[in-house]
Amino acid sequence: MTRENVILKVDNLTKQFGGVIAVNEVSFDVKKGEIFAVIGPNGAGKTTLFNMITGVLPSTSGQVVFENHKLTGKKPYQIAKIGVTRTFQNLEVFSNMTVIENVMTGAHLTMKTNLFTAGLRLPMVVKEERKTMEKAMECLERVGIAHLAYKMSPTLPYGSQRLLEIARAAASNPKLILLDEPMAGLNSEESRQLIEVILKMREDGLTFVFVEHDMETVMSMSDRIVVMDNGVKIGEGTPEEVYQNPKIVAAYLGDEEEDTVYA
Amino acid sequence: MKKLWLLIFLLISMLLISACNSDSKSASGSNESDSDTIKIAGIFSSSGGAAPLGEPGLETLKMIVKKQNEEGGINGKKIELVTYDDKSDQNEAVLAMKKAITQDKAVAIIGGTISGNALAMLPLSEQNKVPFISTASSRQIHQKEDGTAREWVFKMPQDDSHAVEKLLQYLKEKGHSKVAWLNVANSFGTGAHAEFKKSARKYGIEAVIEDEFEATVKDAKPVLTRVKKAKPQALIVWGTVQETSVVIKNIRELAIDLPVLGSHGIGSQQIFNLAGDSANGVIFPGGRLIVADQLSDTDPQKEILLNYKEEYEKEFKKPVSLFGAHPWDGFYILVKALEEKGTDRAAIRDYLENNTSEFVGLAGVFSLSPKNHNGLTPDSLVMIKIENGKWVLEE
Amino acid sequence: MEVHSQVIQLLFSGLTIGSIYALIAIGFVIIYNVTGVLNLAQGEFAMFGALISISLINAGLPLWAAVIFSMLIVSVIGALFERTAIHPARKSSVPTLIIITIGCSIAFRGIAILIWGTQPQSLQPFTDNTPIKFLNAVLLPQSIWSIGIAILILFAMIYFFNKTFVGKALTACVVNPFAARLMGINPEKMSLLAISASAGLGALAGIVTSPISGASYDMGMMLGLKAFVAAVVGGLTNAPAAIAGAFVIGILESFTEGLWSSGAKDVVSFSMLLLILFIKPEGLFAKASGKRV
Amino acid sequence: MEKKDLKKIYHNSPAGPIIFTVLLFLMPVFISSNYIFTIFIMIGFYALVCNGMTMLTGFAGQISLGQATFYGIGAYSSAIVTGTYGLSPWIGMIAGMILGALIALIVGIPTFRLKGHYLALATLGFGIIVYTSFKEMKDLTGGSNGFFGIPTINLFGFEFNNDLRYFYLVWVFVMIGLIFSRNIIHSRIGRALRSIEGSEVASDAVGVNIMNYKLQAFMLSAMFASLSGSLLAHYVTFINPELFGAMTSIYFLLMVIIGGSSSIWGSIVGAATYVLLGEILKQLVPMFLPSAGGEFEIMFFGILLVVTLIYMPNGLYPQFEKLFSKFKKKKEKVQPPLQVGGDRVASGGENQ
Repeated sequence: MTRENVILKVDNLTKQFGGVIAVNEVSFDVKKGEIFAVIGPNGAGKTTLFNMITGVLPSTSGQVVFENHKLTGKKPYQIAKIGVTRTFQNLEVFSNMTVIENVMTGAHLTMKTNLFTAGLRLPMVVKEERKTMEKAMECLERVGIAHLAYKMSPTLPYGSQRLLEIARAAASNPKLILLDEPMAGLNSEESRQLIEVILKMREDGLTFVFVEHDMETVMSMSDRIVVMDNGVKIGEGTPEEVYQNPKIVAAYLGDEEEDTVYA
Repeated sequence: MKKLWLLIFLLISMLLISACNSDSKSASGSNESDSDTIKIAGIFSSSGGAAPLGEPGLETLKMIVKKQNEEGGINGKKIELVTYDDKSDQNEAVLAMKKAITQDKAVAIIGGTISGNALAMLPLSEQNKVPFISTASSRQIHQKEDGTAREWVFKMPQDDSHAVEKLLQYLKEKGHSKVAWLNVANSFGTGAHAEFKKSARKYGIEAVIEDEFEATVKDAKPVLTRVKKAKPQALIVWGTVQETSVVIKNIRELAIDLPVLGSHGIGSQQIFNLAGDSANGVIFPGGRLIVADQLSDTDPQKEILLNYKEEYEKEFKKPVSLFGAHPWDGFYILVKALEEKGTDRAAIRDYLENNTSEFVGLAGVFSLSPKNHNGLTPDSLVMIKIENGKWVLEE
Repeated sequence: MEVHSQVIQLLFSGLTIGSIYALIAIGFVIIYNVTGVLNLAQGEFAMFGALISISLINAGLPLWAAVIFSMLIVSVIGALFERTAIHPARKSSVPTLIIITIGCSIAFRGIAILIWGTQPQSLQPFTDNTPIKFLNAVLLPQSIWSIGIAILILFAMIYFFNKTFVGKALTACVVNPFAARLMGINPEKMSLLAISASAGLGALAGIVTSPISGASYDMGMMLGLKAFVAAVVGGLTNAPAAIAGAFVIGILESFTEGLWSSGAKDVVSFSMLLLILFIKPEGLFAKASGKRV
Repeated sequence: MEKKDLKKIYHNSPAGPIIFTVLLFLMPVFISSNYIFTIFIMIGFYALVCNGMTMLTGFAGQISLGQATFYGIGAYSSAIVTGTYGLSPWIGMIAGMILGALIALIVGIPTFRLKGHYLALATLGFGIIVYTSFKEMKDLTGGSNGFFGIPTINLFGFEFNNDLRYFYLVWVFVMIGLIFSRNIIHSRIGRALRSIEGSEVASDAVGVNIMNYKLQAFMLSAMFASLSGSLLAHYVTFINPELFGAMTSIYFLLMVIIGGSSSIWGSIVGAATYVLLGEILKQLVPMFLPSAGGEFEIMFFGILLVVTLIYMPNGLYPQFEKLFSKFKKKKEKVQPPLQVGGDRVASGGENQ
């Protein structure tokens, strides 16, 4: 693992809620162009970890460095500016907008219009709007829902809304996208479509970190995996390595997959 | 959906109809034949916060217009009275004024119950050159900043300065040179306060403490503790009925044993209900109306005061109020002008200004001039004392 | 007047005003805690209470009966208010609900004008109102009534929420509506109960005030706003904190007026509101663990 | 594809607004009643204030209970600049707008730091403080006596001294204001504002500085209100603090809600409904209830407000839009209701 390749460095990140330690000194590195997964049973602290990386939650100690920028202590919108954006587990599309507007909002940071130029609708504003619109269309095409561009976003099926969130995240020209349980609630056809989209976008140079507990997806898609349990990192490696690590299998399968295995 | 359209259509057409026909609650019946009637508009705050002041005014005006018409109108023409309620709201007052001038084409306008409204209305009368006889009291209404008279505006009630000066005269006679001044924090109070500051020195009177209380005052004892500390010889409480009652009650409760003087704004029966026994001994400058029966027979106003009182009380079954008197004065001053000059607004204005002298009205004896569009003096007021639910002339 | 007697006098005035704010503020807090609604129509309940009791007394009822009946009537008004305005919109956002209560408050005022007109009315003091001298300052029996009732209600509240089943049920609804429902407590019924009870308390505040400052259709707004300031300053999450806040505001206003200027009174109390909102939004006396806000 | 596509998102067919504008501006040809003009001028003043508030309430999801403060700041700025110092009304207007925006900034910064519905409470308190200041700063404002002698507006020697002229002046401002707002909504800024309402966490994640945008919307609304106040001052030429009290703020909010805060056109609908309904009630109610006195019509407004919020949370404007689209066979585009902040904020507040 060469140092130059590391794009995101999570260093001893810890979160304490009152007396409970939700995430305990977790460290890992993500390399450029990687699809990196964080797995673990419910309550392992995955989402908390995510929220700390994206600035939604302040961390108790430790730090996150993205390229040369320290993310710790920054607000989500500042982190987005640096090039890290995310999707949400419980879908957070802008329900008061059309699909294309959602994606254009995603391109917020790539635009310059301010209150007054917008109000006066100067020619540069119109030009920028057109450019953004084209770009938003491209993003929609990439995820394959361009035909739904002018629908109000809540009218879309669940799977398409997820794709929309990814298109929206991609519109800001990020370097890294964090996906919070992207497969939750999707049927197998939709999952397949989503995996395709992510793999395609990785080819365009994007890096992905995602939290997931759908093992199939994780194994088929990710390059490397970090496994968490009870707030602690219990292992790291390629899917094969993780599968072969008895400690991980015990912790993970023992907790999470128990029902499914014995049902 | 059709219903909504229909509703909107209905509402708009109603508005247009009402706008075009104007809300003419005419005292006489005739409507369209302009030449047969003389149109006068009355704009009063017959509702809202100033309703206790505006309502008697409106009632009086309606009553005397009816009477005048029954007696043959003016030179054979009936008077058509159009009335509006400004709801004690400045915007409403401006709208009503506009309607009266442009839709009703009233020859003259009487009203503007409170100073704020009258002040908002008068630019319209100046612009449109319509005589406006105000029944609100601020001096600014008839006088510009530089002291000259506003061309088209006349004002019937005494100036604040008249009431304040009458009060100061009284204090001087009684030898109270150190007084406490409290006024309500609205235009009624602050206007008088300015007059007080201007004239007090002239009468050798000094305020040892000056402060305000709110119109919604609940407990004035905190202010009064400071008043008590300043050790004045008399206490002036300048407000209208409701807030003055609270303050007077508090004065009695704190056992501040000093002469209490009020404003001309408390000359209403309500003070007896609201302040009860606390009001006993309060002295204020007021119009002669409420003590008409106590006036000496030589008083030129006595007869008309008693007549008005009798008529009003017979018609409306309630005691007269000073605020009803101002439209009376305005109307009869106007009637004289209409009799002489017909309906030419400019001629009416000139007549009002130049030919009204020694007019004996309810509020006092008016002598208007190009310089003075009020024409009253402090002597149009008398000092009145409250004693056990009665007004007593204090001389 | 000596300085210390002036201070005592100001304290008495502050406590009197504070006790009136307190009675209304309790209503705020109960409604806020049970339903999450900031009820800006709370002051209008006081107005209704005052005017209805005056009408009843003028109709010949004795004082105690008038007080009880007007509290009952206002509670019914409160219940109607809950059923027709709050309940149908209970799923709306918080600001929507706030605006609904504003709408109701102006509608209430309109209704009051239609019934009682705009003339102010007054009520005789509950008992003989000869001032009581205390260290050169005076205290009115009516003030004692007012302060006493506020303190009584304070203890009643503490007892009610900690010792009675309904009180505990109300608290449960605040802490966890879902669990409350599982335990057979119906939060919707609790909302109805909370709002009518607050309306009744508001009415009592209005009745106590009217011998002091008279009653009129527009008295509710300022009373309601001040009580609201008091509740926020003390802490919206619990009644004792709000009552403490009410006395703080009352005393603050009285001292501002007595030592500085009456014009500054409103400025001081509303500045206090802003200050608290910005610096300690959970209120001066609320425990930091307060769930709401 | 490019040109057409932008229109596809914001299919703002200009037909409706143009017809409205033409009809409005031609109105004086058919009607020459100063009373009607005055009513429309009033509607214009209110529409301008509501326009700014719509941006704040409908698009940034914040509620102001103190908009009359800024209305008053505009009016007094104009009064003092022109009346006391004799400067041009246009300077007064601009000074008022700048002052309004600055004050909004000062109130906004601490307020927007907090989550939830604090703006409503802070503006309520602040409104009363400013109202009291108007009354107390007697040297500057004339106190409760009011400020007298504000000159009329003069543009290159053309006096706006009668109702007809002022009607045009006000409505030109209203139209410019509407176009300005519409442009903002159909741009990056508008999307950023609406995204806050749509989902605050997602908005944050795509890089929208939420506090900054709420602040901008608040400042903009303050400037609109201030401008309207300036126009009012020059129209009535006399102002006093009573015009800018808490009730006025509440009426503004009422207009915005009744008109519908999801579209800027709602501001005109709301203002017109308020003024016209008020006029009609004034005529009608005394016919049925002769004893009714006072501002009894607030009862109807209060009920209307509550009914609107419960049964028509989008306000009246979408109803108009539906009617219009019946004729024009427009695409479906009804904005979701006034889901102002509240719930969303709560669900997004994971860090509490």
